[in-house]
Amino acid sequence: MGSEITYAIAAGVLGGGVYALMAAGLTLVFGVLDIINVAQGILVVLGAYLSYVLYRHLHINLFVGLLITVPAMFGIGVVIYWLFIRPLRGSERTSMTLLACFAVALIIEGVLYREFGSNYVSINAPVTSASVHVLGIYLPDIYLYGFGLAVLTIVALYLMLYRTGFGRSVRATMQNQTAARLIGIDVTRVSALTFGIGTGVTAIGGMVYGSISGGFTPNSGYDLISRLLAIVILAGLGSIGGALAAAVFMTTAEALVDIWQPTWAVAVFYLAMIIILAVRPSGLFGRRAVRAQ
Amino acid sequence: MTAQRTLRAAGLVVLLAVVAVFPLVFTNPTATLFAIDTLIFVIVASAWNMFSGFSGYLSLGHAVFYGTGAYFMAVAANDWHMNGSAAFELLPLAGLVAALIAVPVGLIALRVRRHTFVVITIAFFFIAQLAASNLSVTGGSSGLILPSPPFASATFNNPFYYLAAVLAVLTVALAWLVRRSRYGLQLRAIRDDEDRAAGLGVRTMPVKLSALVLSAFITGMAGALWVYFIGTAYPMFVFDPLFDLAVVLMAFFGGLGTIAGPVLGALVLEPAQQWLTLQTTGYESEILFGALFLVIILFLPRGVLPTAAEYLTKGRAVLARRRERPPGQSPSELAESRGGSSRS
Amino acid sequence: MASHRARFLALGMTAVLATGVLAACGSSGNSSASSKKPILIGASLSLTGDFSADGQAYQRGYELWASYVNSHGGILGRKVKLIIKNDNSSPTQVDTNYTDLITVDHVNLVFGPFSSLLTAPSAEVAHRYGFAFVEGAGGAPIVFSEKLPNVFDVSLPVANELDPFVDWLKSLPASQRPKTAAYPMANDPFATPQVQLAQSEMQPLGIKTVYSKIFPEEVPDYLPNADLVAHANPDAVVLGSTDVPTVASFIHGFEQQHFNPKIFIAAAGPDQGAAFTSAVGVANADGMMVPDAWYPGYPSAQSQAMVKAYVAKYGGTASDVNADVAEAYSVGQVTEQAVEGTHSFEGSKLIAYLHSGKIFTSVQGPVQFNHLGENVKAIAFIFQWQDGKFVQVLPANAKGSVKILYPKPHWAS
Amino acid sequence: MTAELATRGITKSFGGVQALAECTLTAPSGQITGLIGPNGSGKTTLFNIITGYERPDAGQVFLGSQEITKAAPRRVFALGVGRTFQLTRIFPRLTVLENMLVPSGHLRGGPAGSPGQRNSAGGGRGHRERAMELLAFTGIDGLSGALAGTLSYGQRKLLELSYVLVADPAVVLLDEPAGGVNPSLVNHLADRISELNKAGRTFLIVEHNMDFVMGLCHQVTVLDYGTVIASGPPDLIRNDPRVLDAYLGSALLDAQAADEPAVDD
Repeated sequence: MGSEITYAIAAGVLGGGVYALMAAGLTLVFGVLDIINVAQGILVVLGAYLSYVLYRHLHINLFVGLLITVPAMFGIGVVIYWLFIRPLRGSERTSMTLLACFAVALIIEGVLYREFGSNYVSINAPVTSASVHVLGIYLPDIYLYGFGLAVLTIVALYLMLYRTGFGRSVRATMQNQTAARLIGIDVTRVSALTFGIGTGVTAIGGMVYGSISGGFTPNSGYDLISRLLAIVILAGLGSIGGALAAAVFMTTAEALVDIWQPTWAVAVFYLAMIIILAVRPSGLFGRRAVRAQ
Repeated sequence: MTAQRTLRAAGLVVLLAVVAVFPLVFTNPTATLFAIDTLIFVIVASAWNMFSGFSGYLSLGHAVFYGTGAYFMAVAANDWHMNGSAAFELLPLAGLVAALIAVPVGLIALRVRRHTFVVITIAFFFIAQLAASNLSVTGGSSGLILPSPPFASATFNNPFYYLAAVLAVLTVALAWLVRRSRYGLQLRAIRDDEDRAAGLGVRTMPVKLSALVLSAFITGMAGALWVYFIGTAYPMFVFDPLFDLAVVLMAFFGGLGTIAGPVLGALVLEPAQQWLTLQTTGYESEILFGALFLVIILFLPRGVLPTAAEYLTKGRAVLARRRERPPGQSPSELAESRGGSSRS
Repeated sequence: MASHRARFLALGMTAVLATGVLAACGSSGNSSASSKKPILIGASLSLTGDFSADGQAYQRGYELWASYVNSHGGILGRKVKLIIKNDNSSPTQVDTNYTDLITVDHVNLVFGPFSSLLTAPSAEVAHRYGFAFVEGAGGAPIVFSEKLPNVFDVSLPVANELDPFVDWLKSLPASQRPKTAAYPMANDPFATPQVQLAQSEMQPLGIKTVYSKIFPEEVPDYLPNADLVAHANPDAVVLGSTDVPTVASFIHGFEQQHFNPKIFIAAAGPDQGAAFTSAVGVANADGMMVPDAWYPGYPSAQSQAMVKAYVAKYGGTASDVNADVAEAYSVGQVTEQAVEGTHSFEGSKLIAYLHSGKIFTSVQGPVQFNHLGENVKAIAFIFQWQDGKFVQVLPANAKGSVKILYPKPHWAS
Repeated sequence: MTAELATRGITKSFGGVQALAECTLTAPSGQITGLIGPNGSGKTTLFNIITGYERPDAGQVFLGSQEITKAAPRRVFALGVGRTFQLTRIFPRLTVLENMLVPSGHLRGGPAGSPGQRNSAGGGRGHRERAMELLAFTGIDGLSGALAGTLSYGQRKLLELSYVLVADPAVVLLDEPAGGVNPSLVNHLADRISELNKAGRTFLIVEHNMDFVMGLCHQVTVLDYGTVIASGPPDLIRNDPRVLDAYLGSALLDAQAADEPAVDD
């Protein structure tokens, strides 16, 4: 049993890294723009398809391919924001952006169906089968890469947010859009770029997702989105590092329950979130969401 | 004003009459089937709106209540051997079970707001779906088959139709009563500024929770009616995440927080989507659906009815301002008036 | 998950389509100037949504059958015309579609949809209007639990799919049998029953169960589950999978854990031809087994002709032909024989005839229905990947079977 | 009807920033007390603490002899302390009249026997009449059917004042009632406040408009860095060197400094 637990913890921690990577863009967009991007699931799948095309058809290394997919997805993100999110204002903005993102997800899904059909496709690169032997257990390479990329992405986002002028604009926008506008920040531009960056880093998550999943279809985004949302909400408003901790916590809890009762393991994932939020409504690492006035 | 009211009353009577004679005129079962599905969505969209539209708490987990009602119906009809009109007597009970589920859900979820609330309702949804596919009482992933109602095939749909119609009328009437009551006012005040409402003496938690429970009760009944009509209960169909998005979209299309909005949304969108699925065969439909969503969201952001009503009220307000004595100020004010910014 | 996905749209689109449909209606009136009106056959299939991959394969099967029949004089001298409606994998829509087909399009016959989940509600509608309901994809126990008299499933009942595999284990000398087995199962009405049945029959053979758990469907990866199975280190793995990704995930997980079972049989996935080998690699496919009632190399003249027609019409190679196509094709064949046998389209006559115990032929082999409408003559086969080819290995004495590869070779990488 | 509002030693800090330090002040019964101070001196935070929207780290709040330190906003309101917000918090998607019907007009535990106090649980005719009376009093009854969100800034201030009065509070806290409002409306507002005060209500008013404060208030208290630095009649305060220091130091003498940031911390 002891060894099973070791395996579960290893799988949970590494899996958490992969989820955090997929959720990084969602967290950024959520924190800065106050948008629930329900298209995140399909964006991950889109990233996976892009990596699939580059790897299987153009024979470009998965990691090298990111040099193409990340900028491409960045562009897609900026366009999505500019065309469909930017015009939405007013009191129902929360719900409107949610529906707009859903509509965008439908369109992307439809386009993917058109291009790739409804059959499963798989990346199946050698990296998906390899593993390293550490302290008596095998750790799969692809998850290690995923975890590493998650940490790198998070560090990069932190550096961007806290060490650059652009980051200062983003943080100002995050705290108070009106005030940011007053001090001369082009909030729309900052928002579009943030959405673009969020979508761009999702390409990395997509590559890893495409590699660990045995196969995916345009429909696969639906299985991802609720988990990604749960992670982001549990972490708390816009806490990118918190998303990693929240993801690791949830996937580890899930993997541990998996030893005993796999069917209910998924429920643990959501139950943990509900219980924690009932006690701590702002999430594990969130600032207080409600400010006086 | 009275002419308008008479007109409105006349319209209502005509509408009710149309609802009443519909199956007699359109005897084809496909027509009544469309009508039943549509009425079920009228019920659910109105019930959803009664909570989410009024209070501003966007629930994406109403399928929990729909599914709870449906599974209660499936289990009870089988275990208690109730069929035909006797099975219809189970509907209020199904609603009650759904309402009971809504109490703990609400007590937990209503402690948080906005996005967090949305995601918590999604989480509840997945737990419910998982429970349905794992528990033995729900038949697990194999689902349950309900006894087939002993109605003649030519008029098979009619009992379902009339029941759905009655429920729909009652739900809309209830929504109307709630909206014009002080209780409804408090719900809408919560939507605009919950803390301020609390600061003005509104007991926010009981108000929100009771609205959720009421909404769940109706949604549960609708789910029970639907599952009896369909005849089978599978976890993935009964707890369908896109059901929630469908309902939200209907309410939005017609106008969130209004009475007629969700009704209009259901009346237009449910038949349109069913009919369209019949006509299209490819994925182009998905792209078109998404594009049309966006068109609605971008160009009718407040829904069909409020957009129209907004112009009316604005016109009236302008008139009123001109007519009435200005409250001791010149027409030009220092600060501009900007509507609709709700802070949190 | 995606049943309502393609919901809602605005009036503009409705109007555009309405115009198109009206135009179509206007032109369809004068279509059949030939001597007799065509036979209308209606079916609802999931062309979009969760079941769309299978739904589309079914559509091809139905269409292949129809064009075969029409090029051979039709049924009772009348041409066949298919009306296929999309149900978007939704039970509400499937109800609407069959009602619409029967009461508006006035079809003469109906064929089943894809998936047991949709078969149960639609069989009910067909029953309401007295139609015989021949289907190929409603093999889950729940479809028959309602005991509707009009349901006939031409395919193999799913619970028995692993029978030849269990029989083969029985035939092995005790020393050669696997000592231990693991049974990971997806929570699914098709996958779970057959694996559970196999488990209950394998345990008395002295094969110790070291892992038997149901895991949820539709989770993005199965790493923890694969790790746990690998950790239990069984000789045989009987995986209750529903699709390629599940199997591929387990294979990747096993590879990562350097775990090599002697037997690895999966309920579904390895039967998906190129989709499977592309997901796991041709070398890793070696030795993987899967039960099925049909495969493109099935040695019957009818079947070979169908495969040829498929490749001619849709392109690709024989190995691209999905078993769904054969199931759908068989539905057409059995219905055709029943209509020819009764000289009638009347539901009650067809139902009586189908229940009469007569043996029908199909591309999947013989078909005979019991009182529940299950095909008792259906033969289960076990197939295996050997050197990049998908071959029939069990039952060992069946026509076309080659020698089973046992134990399974190690993973390639 | 009237009551004295007092704080004693209120201390509050936000993430290391001291907003209030040992803040002790009194709004004497039946008087209008002005609360002034440079931006960020803690005025709004003090209001939030008095009305229960925030909790103090230390100190007490008294309404008459009753301690209301950690009472929830709803309770504070029910006890007879009404307030408005610096950026008005009306309900934008309700009509003006509907806004008036949101507050419960029922005072529990408040001073008894106040005129105009009536039971309004059902939002019935009586409640509605009283609402219209109050709207007429503040002068926006002509807008009763308009959506509150369409009102001008000044009209919103009047609306907020109106619905606070629904509950007939003994003490009214106004957060910058004149900020961003045009001069003629400011006078109108001052008249109304005066009238209400004459009927016996206690007022505590945060305001930057010095003419408004000096003209209206009986007492003025000055806050700087979260502490009371001066208190007394307007004439005295006007010439207090400490007050001048505080204001000059912050370079914010402009009495019309309307766009103070939303968050006081």
